[in-house]
Amino acid sequence: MWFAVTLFCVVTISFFMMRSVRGGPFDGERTLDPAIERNIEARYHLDWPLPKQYFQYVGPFNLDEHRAEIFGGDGSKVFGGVTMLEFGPSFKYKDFTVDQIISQSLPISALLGMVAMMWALALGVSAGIASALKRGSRLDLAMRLAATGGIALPNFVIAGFLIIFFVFMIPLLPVAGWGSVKYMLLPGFALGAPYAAYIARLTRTGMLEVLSQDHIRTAHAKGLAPKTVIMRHALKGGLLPVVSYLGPAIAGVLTGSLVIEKIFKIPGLGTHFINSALNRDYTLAMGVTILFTVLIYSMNTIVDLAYTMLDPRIDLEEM
Amino acid sequence: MAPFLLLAGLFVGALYLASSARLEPADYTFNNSTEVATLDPARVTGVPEGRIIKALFEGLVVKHPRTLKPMPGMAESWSVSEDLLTYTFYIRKDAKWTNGEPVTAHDFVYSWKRFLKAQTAAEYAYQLWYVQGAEAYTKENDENGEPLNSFDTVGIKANGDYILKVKLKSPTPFFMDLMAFYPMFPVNKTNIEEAMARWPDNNEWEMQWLRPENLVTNGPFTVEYRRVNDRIRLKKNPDYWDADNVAMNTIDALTIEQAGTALNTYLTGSTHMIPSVLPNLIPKLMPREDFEPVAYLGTYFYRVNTTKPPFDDVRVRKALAITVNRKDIVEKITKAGQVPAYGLVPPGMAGYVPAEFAALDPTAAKIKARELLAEAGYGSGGKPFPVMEVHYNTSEAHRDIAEVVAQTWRDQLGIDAKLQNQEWKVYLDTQNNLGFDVSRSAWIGDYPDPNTFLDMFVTGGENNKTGWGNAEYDRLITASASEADPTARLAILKDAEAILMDEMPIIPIYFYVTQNMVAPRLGGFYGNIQDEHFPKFLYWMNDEELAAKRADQPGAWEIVDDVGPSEGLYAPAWTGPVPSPSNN
Amino acid sequence: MAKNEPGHWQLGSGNMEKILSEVAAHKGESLWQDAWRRLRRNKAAFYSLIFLILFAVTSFIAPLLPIASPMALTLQEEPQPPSWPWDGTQLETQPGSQATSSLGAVLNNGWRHRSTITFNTEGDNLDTVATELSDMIEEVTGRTTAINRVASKGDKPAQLFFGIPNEADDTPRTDWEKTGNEGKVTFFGTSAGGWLVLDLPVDEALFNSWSTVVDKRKGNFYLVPIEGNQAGLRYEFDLPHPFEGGVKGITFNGRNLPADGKLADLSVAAEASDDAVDVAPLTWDSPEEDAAGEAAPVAPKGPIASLAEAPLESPTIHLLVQLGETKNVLLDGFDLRDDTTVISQGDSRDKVLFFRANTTAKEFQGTFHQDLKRQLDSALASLSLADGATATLIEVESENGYDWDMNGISHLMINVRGKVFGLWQTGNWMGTDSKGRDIFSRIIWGSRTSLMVAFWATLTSLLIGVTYGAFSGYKGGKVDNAMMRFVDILYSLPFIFVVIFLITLTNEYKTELDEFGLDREVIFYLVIGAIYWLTMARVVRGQVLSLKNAEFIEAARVLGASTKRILFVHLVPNVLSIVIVYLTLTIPAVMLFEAFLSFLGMGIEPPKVSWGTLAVDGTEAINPLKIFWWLVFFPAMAMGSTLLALNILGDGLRDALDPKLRGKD
Amino acid sequence: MSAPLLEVKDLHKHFPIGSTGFRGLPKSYLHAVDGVSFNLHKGETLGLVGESGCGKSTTARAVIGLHPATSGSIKYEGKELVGGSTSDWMPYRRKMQMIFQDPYASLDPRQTVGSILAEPLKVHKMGRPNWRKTRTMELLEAVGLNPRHIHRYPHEFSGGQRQRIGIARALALEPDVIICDEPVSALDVSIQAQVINLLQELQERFDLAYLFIAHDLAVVRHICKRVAVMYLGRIVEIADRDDLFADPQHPYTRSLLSAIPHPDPVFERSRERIVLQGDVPSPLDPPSGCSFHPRCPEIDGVPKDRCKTEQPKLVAVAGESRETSCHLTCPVPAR
Repeated sequence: MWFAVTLFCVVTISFFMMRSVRGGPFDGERTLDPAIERNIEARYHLDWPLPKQYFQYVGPFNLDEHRAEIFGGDGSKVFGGVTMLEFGPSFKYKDFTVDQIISQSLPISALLGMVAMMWALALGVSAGIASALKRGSRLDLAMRLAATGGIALPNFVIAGFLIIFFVFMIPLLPVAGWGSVKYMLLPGFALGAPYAAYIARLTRTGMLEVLSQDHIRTAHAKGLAPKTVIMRHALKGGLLPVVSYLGPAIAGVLTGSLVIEKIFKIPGLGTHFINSALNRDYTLAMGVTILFTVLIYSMNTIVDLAYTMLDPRIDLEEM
Repeated sequence: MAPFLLLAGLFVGALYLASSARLEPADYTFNNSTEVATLDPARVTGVPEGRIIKALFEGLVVKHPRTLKPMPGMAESWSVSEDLLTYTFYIRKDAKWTNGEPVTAHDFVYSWKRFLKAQTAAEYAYQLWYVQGAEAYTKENDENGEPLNSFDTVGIKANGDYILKVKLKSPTPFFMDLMAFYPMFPVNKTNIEEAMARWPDNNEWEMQWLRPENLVTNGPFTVEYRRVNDRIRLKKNPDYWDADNVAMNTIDALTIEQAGTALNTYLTGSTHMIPSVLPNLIPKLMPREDFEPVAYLGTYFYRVNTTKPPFDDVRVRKALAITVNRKDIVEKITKAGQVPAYGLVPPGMAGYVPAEFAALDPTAAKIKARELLAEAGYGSGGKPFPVMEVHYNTSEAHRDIAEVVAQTWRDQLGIDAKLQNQEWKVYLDTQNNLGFDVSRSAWIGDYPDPNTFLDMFVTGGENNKTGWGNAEYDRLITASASEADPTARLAILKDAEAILMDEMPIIPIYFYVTQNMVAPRLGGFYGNIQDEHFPKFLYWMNDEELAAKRADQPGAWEIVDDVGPSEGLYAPAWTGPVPSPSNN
Repeated sequence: MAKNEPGHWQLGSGNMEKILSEVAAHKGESLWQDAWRRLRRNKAAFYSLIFLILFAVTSFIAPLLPIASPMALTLQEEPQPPSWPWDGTQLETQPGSQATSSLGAVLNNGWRHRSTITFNTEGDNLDTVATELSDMIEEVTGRTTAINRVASKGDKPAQLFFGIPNEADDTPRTDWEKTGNEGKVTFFGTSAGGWLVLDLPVDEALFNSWSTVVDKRKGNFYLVPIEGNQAGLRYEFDLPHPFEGGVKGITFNGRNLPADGKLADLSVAAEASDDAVDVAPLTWDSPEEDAAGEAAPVAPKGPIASLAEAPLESPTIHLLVQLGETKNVLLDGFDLRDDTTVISQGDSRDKVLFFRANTTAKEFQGTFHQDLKRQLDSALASLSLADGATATLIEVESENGYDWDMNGISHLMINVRGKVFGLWQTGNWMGTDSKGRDIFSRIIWGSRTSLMVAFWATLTSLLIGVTYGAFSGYKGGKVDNAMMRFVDILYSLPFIFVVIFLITLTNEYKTELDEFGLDREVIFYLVIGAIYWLTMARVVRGQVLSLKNAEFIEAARVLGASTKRILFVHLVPNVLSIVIVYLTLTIPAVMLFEAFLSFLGMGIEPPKVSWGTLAVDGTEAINPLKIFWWLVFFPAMAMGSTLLALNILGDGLRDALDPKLRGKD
Repeated sequence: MSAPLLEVKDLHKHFPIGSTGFRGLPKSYLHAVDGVSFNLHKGETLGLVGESGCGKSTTARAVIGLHPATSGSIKYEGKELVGGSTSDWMPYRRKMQMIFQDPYASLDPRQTVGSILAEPLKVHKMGRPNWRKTRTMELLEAVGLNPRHIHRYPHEFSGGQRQRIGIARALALEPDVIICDEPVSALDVSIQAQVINLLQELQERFDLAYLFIAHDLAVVRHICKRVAVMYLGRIVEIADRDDLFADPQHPYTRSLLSAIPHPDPVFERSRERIVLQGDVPSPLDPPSGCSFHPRCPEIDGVPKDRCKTEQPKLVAVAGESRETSCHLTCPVPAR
């Protein structure tokens, strides 16, 4: 129920906000002849009053009585609207509907995101634990330096150096594109690096917090092996902040990979987030916004569930 | 641990899925810079779209890769009447659509009717308005958008299946260039009508007929595969009339927006042609044999808002215009050998002598400009010059030039010039609403004729965007359209340009050059003023030809790695003399 | 029982005062004192703190530092690597050398400049004095002034505002033309004193005069080699020779001749061009002219060839003259030494001051004022005023304007910089970008923007995010759900549209917002903050959820503590460690986000600079053909070291604030 | 007998599960406290015993207002508290205080002992800061801690000392009733005795009434005057300590008491112990009728229909100050 309300608010606010922003999808370097412009607008209903466009977009209504006469077809059904999961035709990529674009690029982004998150979790959690256990040691310092590097260096810089090193100096990996696993390693790493750094920091902090708590002392006192204490007791509590971070992080990885996608020329979703807005491709922008909302919402729900799993102090009923 | 295992499982599965479907590398891969808006020839405008459409469809003529002279395409031959008003095209009889239908004159009538009809919303429709009755056909519509005029009023007639007669409004010397221009390419009627019948709902046919599996083409290639923001894979069309002379079996058009990435792919050999490079690297690239900028039919200029004081004063505009140090800009910023512009029309139009204003050295320009400003009542003893904004859209190159220009005005004229950077669509909106003082602009010519630049600035023209208007100028542009004598016509256009440069609603900065990086072995790709490269002519040179080519080029040029098959891929027949059109 | 009456149970032994004083004596430290002590002992954190403070100070005093201009353009083909050795440069570096852009360039490109002369006079002499002063200025600057009288403004001392040139550049006339606003003089005065506001541009006339002088005097021209292989134009006047050095560049009929081309080239060119253009109808708009002669120094066409025998009646010849060793034209100018000559053309508009200056001046502004004061003083003293009245100069002040909206403190710092460092400035220790701007300077100036962004965004995310998240988590249930859904909604809105929307909105209400002191920059910062508090809220809420059922929170509730108290006394301090960590993570993210927005054209405008824009500029620096490493390395180092320090400090702070670690350092 | 200080009648506390219809779970309720009634008189100690999860702590939290009661009535000196707003509760916060089970979790780790103890005074705006400070130290002394330690943090104290701090905090407001939620169960046995003694000492000194929750019957026997036995959210038997321990009436009470080891090893060996079968049923889905019937040893595995269907009421046993709820042992309600 909350989800529907959230989605509705997002759709409504985004819709009207997009339309109120200056510039239109068909503005170009060359100004169009009025007769042509009128027809383009008619094709995409942009000549309608905004509320009518909104209802048409939300659907499922057919508010377009004359369309069939003009453009052919029987006009029985005009794009079904969001409620029918039809996001309409893209304004910019005229040969595709938004659904097609998303279904083409989402799996790619998901895969890339997964590679990135694997990198990030593997590097981040292990570095974080090591760093927390050897607190104050050189290892700790080195980890923290690396983590700071990961956060401070923009990922396009990291990507640039990776390319120079692994493509030009040691020709191991392909420079750009999408295909087999070896195409995913560099972009996955570059995309995951900042997240790895974040996760390392969060793990370290969480672990330190937990390690100083009494139940860990108790566990040690019970004579449990240090490894068991860490894996069974400390990790559970120590990863809480990481878990809460993972929700937005996964959504971010899926959708915020614009720069990496551009550098490695990956036909993913991230590009659409920015470009649809810049192109004023309203339908595509709405589509990715809705997708993002769903992602964020489901990720956060999963995080909440994971929270209760990891920390029994949180009552589900209170949430 | 369980979630981790689950994740790992998913991951492995996904990797497996991803590693399955893969494409073999194409014979020729190039960067098309951006995703194409559509494959429908009637509805495109952009250069990237043009690159694809030129491979998929073929118009009446194609252009010779080196000289850009029209060569037979769908038209085997053509003739022009004495009064230069009637063109007769003889369609070749061996041309076929990929669905097996022959290409006929009716296809052109159908396509052009569709093209001109306002409901198609062809942004380039005005390119065919040189044809009698065409403009009225597009513009005069009933309230439902249906044309008021019958298509019979338009001077496009099929005379039998294989003769197409086109009657023009007035002599149009560049009409044959237009015939090789991709929006004029024909589309298949059956293709569209079948789609309309199959997908009546949602007007889905508009997309469906362009799907790779449905699209019917008549050009040297067909679409094999398409993924948004990734690539278009083109496959050689075996039914193409000149298929024997098409070398490449597959072509990949990539959509790399990042110049750095494009360069990386080029340097690793995964692309063979990229259309732009990083400005910072141009000094490094200039000596290389694979980077050879040539003049391009485009002008980079600043629009001045002539409706807004103080820019309504021609002296102010002149003062601003003469102070800009174009030499510095082309040498230190754009760096690829761009030509400083003192007029609107780029050099290289046959027979046209551009009307330019006098270039002054910085000191002289400063003195002169200050005098002009003083005359206009600004500067010492006059009003203070208001704070002005230099408006540009987000892009590093534009920002660099704007910074230099603004600094010049600050230093030389004491004008407080600020920068105003806007995101592309907002920028266009600002420009259309004349919400700027001075705004960056550029114009790429559609055909090699001064008219493509000059008709922009007629009073109230859609692309004028300066608020400027001049009756004499309008008269000259109109007069040039009906002038049959080419020399006289160009003289008229020159007079018009002279008015423009006298009134200065625009400040020309430089003329473009092409910035293609082309694999040395790639044949059939010549730098030309329209940067026009028909894919049907492309081939790979074999070692001897490459060696011969290198022997010809200046010794100072750096030899670079020559990717591509060393045995070459077809030496084409068209390298001989250009077949001259029969001109009775 | 009265409501707030203290307890009436008899507890304890009753000698608590004594113990209290005893305890107070050995109380040790408060949490904060203790934290500070422990922070100080934690070397890494302490040094990080010092580093950050130093850095913030450096960023604040950027105008004071003798660094190159962050925005003066010196166009060059490629970015230049760091210059070694790392010594400073002086203003006198040869023109055209890419090594530096001078302080002069800083000033030329940014700072403008106005001075005020305050003086007092008695009797009805204000008019005389003002006229005299303006004449004086006219004389030394070659400017014409016009005085408008305006009604009195009371008995304040008279003030004379006028523009002055900054200092001499290697092209001496440029600075003269740079300054000032309008040739408008406003005069407020009474017999007892008043205001004289004289606001004049110090531009244009000099150059015009040059041409006029040359034109009218009709000196003899000939080409000579100057200093080895430099070609120049010498001329003879029947006036005292006003300058030494050489001709830097000449303009002949509006055509630039190469200023530093080799003589050989010129003569070759002269011989080669038999088809010399006839000089007769030499006008500005000569149609034969084009840029070709300028662009290609090896093949200059006619005019150069004809230069040697250029007829004297050639209408316009403009000379740009290099003043030898000139360092500070003004200083010498005001000294009015023997070798400085004023050439007067009779027409006041053409008054020109020619300088010959051999001294190397150290100061440019401070001394200038002193000198000016002295000059004006003596000018006033020499006036013969009616009724034995006197006119005394009170103060000469200078005021700077800057293209960046700089506040008074920055102006002050600029002035101090001039006094302390004179014309000295650092070299390009970190290289330059492709437009010749010093990376070092850009990093320092850029830190101002970036730190501001970080500060505002952090503040917003702290204030809103922590409060919102803690409240939502603590309240739980429906409230929490609704509040978190609101966050979700905000989080899901496409931020580009939000940003464009807000920017459009703020542009529309620009004037209204200005009244509240909110300019676009501040709004920009707030927009970023508004995006970043969302994550903070979620994180804090998650922590609070796990804390709120802890017994100590229940205990507080049993005591009747208010929600506010529970939130801020119990919950927030206990989530502080995670908040601090998140902040240290947010700051870099915010900085990069600023870069991203700038990249999309929604951020700060050039010539302002931020670390984000530096990072974006560095994107192209890494490529397989040539790595301009300094464009990436130094900005990344600056950012990295700052963030590392922030992280270490954050960790240290967290440890220091954790009572469990108390005494266990 | 004087009017009770605290009067709890038919207290219910239900926790909704899947309260918002969240993630499609059906809406259901956990009946943590299901009709609890008892009285507490001034100076008296009422013990509340039962297995973990039987609703003892929830009862305590409902009585003190931490979990607002779902229904029923809590009267303090005749004033109804259920349904009262925060400000309604405020005066009674000074009358009723609570000591928590876990001395490690009940003290804010980021506050000094001084500020922990001063907090109640501050919240209720009692006294001036200086007075508060000395009061804090007096409180520390009163619970047997060194008043010099007010600047220390909780983690610097041992468990027993921390619990003393918790007691001092409860005392700060000079309450009449203190609810002790298993105050010693987290402590070592040796410390337990000290804390119990301290509680008794304080009770005498300040005439406190304790609602003493424990699962350790020995402790209850030691400190309580009256004892209530809870099973699955209900009180099954409530009686004076001596009566209860001497002659438990409810089968559950009997089984509980039989678990107390006897100090005499001979007796201990021969003693009959009642071992309950099965687990405690889920409070989400309590058995019908008498909630104890599935485990009741008295009915020999053949539950009477009445036990299965009818919920027994808590009825006073004739002649005793005892109430019990069992169809078997108390078939005739005393009237």
